[in-house]
Amino acid sequence: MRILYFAWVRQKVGRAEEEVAPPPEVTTVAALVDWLAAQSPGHADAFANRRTIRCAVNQEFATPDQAVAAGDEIAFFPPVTGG
Amino acid sequence: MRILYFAWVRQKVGRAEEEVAPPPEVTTVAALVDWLAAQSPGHADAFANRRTIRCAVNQEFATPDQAVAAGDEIAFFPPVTGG
Amino acid sequence: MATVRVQHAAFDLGAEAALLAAGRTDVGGLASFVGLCRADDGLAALTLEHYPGMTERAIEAIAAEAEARWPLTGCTIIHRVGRLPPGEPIVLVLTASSHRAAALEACAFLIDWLKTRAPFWKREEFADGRERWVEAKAADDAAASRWDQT
Amino acid sequence: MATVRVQHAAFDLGAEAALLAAGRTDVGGLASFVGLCRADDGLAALTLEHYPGMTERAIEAIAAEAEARWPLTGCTIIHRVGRLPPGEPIVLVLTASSHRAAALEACAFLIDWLKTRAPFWKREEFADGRERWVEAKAADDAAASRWDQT
Repeated sequence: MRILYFAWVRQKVGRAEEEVAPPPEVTTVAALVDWLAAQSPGHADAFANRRTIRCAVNQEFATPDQAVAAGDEIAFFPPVTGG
Repeated sequence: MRILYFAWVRQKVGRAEEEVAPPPEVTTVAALVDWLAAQSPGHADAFANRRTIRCAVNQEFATPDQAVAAGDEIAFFPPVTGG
Repeated sequence: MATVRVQHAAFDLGAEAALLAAGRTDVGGLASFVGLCRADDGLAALTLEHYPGMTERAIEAIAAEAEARWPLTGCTIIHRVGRLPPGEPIVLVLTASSHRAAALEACAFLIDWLKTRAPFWKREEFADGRERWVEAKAADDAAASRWDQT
Repeated sequence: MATVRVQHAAFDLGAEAALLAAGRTDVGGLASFVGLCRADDGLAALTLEHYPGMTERAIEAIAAEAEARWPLTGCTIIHRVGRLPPGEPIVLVLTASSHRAAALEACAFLIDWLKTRAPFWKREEFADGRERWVEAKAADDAAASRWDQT
């Protein structure tokens, strides 16, 4: 599972991407966030307020209940501010 | 009184402008149209359907009841189609 | 104060837009509309006639109305006259503002009002030699009147 | 099919508009919006970050939605990334249609949706050295959501 971080999520985690292999019970975006938040103080800080975090699974916006699986590209970032 | 004609009003009247001196009872746009329509067959044709004619007095859009006087610049034309 | 020009010559959208932003850092949005001559029904050319003097006054009044309704940092309106074949640009409306909604709304307002309040008339000339004056459209009046309700 | 580009380099509004009209006689209206970097509150520069791959896909999906809603003859969206000082253009949206209302509405729709659905993030850098990430605005969500109601 390839995880990407953008904007202040990237800064708090301290990296732009990582390969992770969470345990089999991590089957949704919400469960993945819980698992990632426990990986380091930086991760915990990045995911402290989950309402400010957005997610994309395989480059499509995703909700917390969306399924995730090995091989997915999963990105976490703040609400977008382009344009 | 200087009269200007545009678009098909100009073509029907057969001229782009003329100086006129209507009698003193011609004090409104509507009365001026009545008087002009009697000046020639071309004028009569141009003013045959008054609902299709628009007017400007001194370069401002005008209604039929608007006052006109010697020295005014008065224009007649179809509804505008620019843009 | 708006820039208003009535001319036969073509205009340069990029250069006019650059002028509205040049040397300033308070412009957040630049909206533009360019109206072009379409080749509908075998149209060979449009000829645009106007009322010199009144046309410029009318466009300046329309621009002043837009500047009163929206906080614009600049506004440019160029309308061509004379004979224009299909594919040629006819009219340019450009609006600049600190805020995108103001620029976009003012641009739409200006083109709607130009179509119903500025003294221009279009004559169509077809490939088969026919000519006719374009008739004013009820749809244009409706588009312009929506700005009365706000 | 829309033209979509994400790039650091500046874009040329006039040249992009000309491309949408070049060689055709069915374009009646060309609408554009350019968003620029303002110098609010002592801003020294914006840095735009994006999600390569997803950004292009998201913009193409937004453009496809506009093409489904309005009869466009063409559409170009260019969004810059990287560090941009005040006065620099950030984003270009260009729409072409036979009808002016379609071009104008699609242009407004595209910029509203771009602001809320394309993965870009802006970091502000101030003259005094402070930096901060721009927060998403409720006003942008409201502007985008008005297109849901139609």
